[in-house]
Amino acid sequence: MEIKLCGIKFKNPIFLASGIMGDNAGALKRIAINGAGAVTTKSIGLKPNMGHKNPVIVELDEGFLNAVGLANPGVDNYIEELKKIRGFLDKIGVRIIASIYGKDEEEFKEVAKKIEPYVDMIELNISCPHAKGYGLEIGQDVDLSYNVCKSVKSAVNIPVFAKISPMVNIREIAEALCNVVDGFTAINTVKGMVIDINMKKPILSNKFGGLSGKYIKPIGVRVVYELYEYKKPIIGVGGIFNGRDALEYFMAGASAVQIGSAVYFRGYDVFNKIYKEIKEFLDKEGLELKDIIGIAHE
Amino acid sequence: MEIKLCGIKFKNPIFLASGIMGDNAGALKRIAINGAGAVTTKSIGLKPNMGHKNPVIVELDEGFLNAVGLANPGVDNYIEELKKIRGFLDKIGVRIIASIYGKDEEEFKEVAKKIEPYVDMIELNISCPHAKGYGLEIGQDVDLSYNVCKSVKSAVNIPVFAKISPMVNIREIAEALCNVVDGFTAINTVKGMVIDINMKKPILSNKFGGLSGKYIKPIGVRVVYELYEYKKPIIGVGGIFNGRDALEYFMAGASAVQIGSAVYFRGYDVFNKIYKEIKEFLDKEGLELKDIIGIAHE
Amino acid sequence: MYEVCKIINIIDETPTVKTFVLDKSFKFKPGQFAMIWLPEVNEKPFSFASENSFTIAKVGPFTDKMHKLKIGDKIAVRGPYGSYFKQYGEKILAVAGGVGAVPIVTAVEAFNAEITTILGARNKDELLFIDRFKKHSKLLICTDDGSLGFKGYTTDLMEKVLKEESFDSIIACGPEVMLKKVVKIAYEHNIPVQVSMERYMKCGIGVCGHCCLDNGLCVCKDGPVFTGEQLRKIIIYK
Amino acid sequence: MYEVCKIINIIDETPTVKTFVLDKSFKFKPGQFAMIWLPEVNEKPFSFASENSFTIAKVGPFTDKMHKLKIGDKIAVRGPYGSYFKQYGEKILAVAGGVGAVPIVTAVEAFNAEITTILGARNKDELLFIDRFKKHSKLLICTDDGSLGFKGYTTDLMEKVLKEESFDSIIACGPEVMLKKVVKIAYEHNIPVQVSMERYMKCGIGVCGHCCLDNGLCVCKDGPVFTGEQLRKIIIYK
Repeated sequence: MEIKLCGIKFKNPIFLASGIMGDNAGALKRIAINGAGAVTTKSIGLKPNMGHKNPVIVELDEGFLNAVGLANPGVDNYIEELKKIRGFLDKIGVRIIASIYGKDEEEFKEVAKKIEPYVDMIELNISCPHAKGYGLEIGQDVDLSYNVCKSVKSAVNIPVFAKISPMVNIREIAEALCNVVDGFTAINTVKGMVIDINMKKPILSNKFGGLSGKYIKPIGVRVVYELYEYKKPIIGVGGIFNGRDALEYFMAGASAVQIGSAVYFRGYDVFNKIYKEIKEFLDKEGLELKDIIGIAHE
Repeated sequence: MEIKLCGIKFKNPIFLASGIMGDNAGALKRIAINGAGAVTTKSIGLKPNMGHKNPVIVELDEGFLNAVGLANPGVDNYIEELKKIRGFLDKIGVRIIASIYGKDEEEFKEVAKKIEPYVDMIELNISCPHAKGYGLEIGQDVDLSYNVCKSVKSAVNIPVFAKISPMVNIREIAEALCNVVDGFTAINTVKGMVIDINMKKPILSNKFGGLSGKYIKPIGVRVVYELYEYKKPIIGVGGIFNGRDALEYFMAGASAVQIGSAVYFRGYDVFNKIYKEIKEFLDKEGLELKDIIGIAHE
Repeated sequence: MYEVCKIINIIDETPTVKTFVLDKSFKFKPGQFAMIWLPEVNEKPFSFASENSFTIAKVGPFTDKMHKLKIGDKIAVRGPYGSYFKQYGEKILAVAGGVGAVPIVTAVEAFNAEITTILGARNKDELLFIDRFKKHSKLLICTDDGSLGFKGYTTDLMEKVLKEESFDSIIACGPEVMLKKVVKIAYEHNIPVQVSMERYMKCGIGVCGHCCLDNGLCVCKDGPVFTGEQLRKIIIYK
Repeated sequence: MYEVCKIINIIDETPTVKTFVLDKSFKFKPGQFAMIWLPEVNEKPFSFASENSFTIAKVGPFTDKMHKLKIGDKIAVRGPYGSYFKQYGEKILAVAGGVGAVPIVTAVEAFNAEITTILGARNKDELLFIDRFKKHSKLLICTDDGSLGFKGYTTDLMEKVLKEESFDSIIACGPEVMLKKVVKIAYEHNIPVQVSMERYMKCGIGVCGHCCLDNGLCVCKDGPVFTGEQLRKIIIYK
């Protein structure tokens, strides 16, 4: 199931999503040896960021609500983490996608330029729903999103994907960005809230957070289906727990998928499991992965 | 648990949501005798509407994806249905909320004026995500939404609530509407898609549909929490399956709740069940309903 | 949710009715139905004709498409749904009109009882499942044009039979006018009756309320098989 | 998800350590922890001190707030989480430094074995659970300032003890420098060892990766109790 995205080979199309086990070298390495075709870093910014206070996550039956608030050690420190594992990941053929964020195009560009030598692709986080002044606050502004993408794209030579929120007008943002980015990652989490009825308070210290897991799969499939008409490669993400979920995303138009919450619900080896489930389906149908990408549009 | 909304008494705050068992008099009556404080009609338009072809609904583990497409017999025929049960519902103290839709302010107004004598409240559907030219296509346009609300409000003397989509900028729409409507209902379903991987097609004939049920509860609670600051009564709806879910909505700021998907998952008597669950919690805590409305904001 | 099935055989039952045999079996109870989805066409409810077949009359655009399917084609099926025929007593009268024979034949085959079947159709070419009925019951045939058996409606023959013989219970499926009459006759003879109703269905699972009867019962979920008790008020005193 | 608990008793263990007794019990295993949430303050991991109590040292803003709570106040608890101390062998050496005594005392109480406990603290006032340790083990005390028992670190006393006596396994909890030394000493004596680690945790359930060690193990999910085998590579050869 080897694939090529923007000229880059991936040993398989099942990647780690940003925000899960991406805090440091040890975590990324563990995912890499569990069969992921690529690992995506936590979203990295210019300076170290403490993020929000705890609680930053609410466990739900089949997903999470989280508001980590873009906590990260800053690009310079994170590069030290990447240096520890870059060689090993190269050796076992696992690609690294850097998720990055910034407050404006300048900050995005600076982070992108710094991190470029250590990664294979860049994913622009213009869709995180729980960080003031970042993420979705940029993604909701089509012009600002365009400027960020254009500025990063002009600064680096590796592929640049924009990560899209399901809470924006997909047509508007896709039309604006499709001529400037190399592809889309969809979707980021959906803004939500969980209240503890005994404490009578929102659980997250940030009150609002991003909903992930099984809850958002139909939303993600819909966004990928909508994005497919813009003829750019798409990485599908949102509630993929098993091979069937991944296949829905492929048929909607995704060329690869990212796994997040399911790492918790099915274990760190979820990548191998999903790989096997997809392969079984394709073998049974006598099809190859490329045959089904976007097939639901026919 | 009697409540008052805009001067109207309801015997309890647990209502039927629009779109479930609201197609005709028989269905509404069945819900009424199962303990609902009010029943909300299917969304009614000026003319009969066949809606979309089947499949119009996808059963999910804990919710639905539906694209009925505003199917309804038209306001004149529907009034005949209401006449059959109005007297009985009055006698057992169950209120009727008319959900209505139209293509513009004129159509909304006409439907509202016709149906006003047969109902207690009007809910404006400016949020249905699966009908071309209606619903969310109006709700995404703040000016058009404002005109619709203003025009209906000026034409009728009963309370008018606007039903809000979670897919719009809540601050924008709430600021525009809060001085013209009597309250908000939140949320409508979230636009999604389910693909049958064996058939390799979206299941719904309309391809896209509205996601309901447990999946969207954290999104609904979030929107109610955001709307609460505009100081209008709110009817909370979206994934309320049990008393705990309802309590989250009350604490986020809802004065009443509507039940949709749970009618299927817990049976037609879900209204009585949820009533009992809320009451048990309040009794245990020594509180009344009014004490907890919006308490998560404190 | 859907079971995607391959058509492995197609049987021409009558000039307007075909049976589609599938490669997958469903554990259904007699009278239950499934929703059959043809992508880009529509989705409609059909009674099971056996654990792996549906018998379908050509009556509109959807069934036209069904009749054009070939062996090897795929359909998507969800179900079984709905209520079913229960065996009340040892001696049962089954009344089947037109394609109403489909759920009835499955009940006749499933019951462990002495059964008399009244099978009616417009003419002899449209009679369904004669062999299956004969194998499991005493079969009385009637046709509107008298081309085979008794000339007249199933309900006419039913009244005649009930004058001569008594039954513990009655089951019936057919056009709605026939069913109303069956319920009325059964009531007059004080015999418990179950009938399978038909309605245009949208969700098929009791959610949308589209197929609700005036008493609030959903044909898709509370039905399609109702007892005379459930229907008498709305059918007879309406 | 959270269990909201009322504080029914508060015990001053030392000048800087309090035990909070709750109205609810948790089925924990020795060494497991829970996340304690104080709304509008923060949420932090704490080892269970018993099925219904947590023993907490005042070390920062969150524990300051905890220490200000009164009987009748409520806290929200989620857990138990993480790995736990397993009993290897019949003769066990337990090494507890400072508030590291909390998970160790629950293991000493839970094990069915001959146990020697080395309990250390800065000075005699900071020694925890002397009675509980005495009741279930042979207790050896040491203090940094010599105000009670052996003068010196727990690991100094540990080396002394191991010269005179042999053990089937070792368990330990305390400051990280102490733990590293415990693992090293155990390795030199070829004795299996388990230690409970501490890290700043965010999610507490192995998702965010924040508390991952260099080998990819999460302190919150794979730990907090690790075997010497799991740690030796990153602790000793780092």
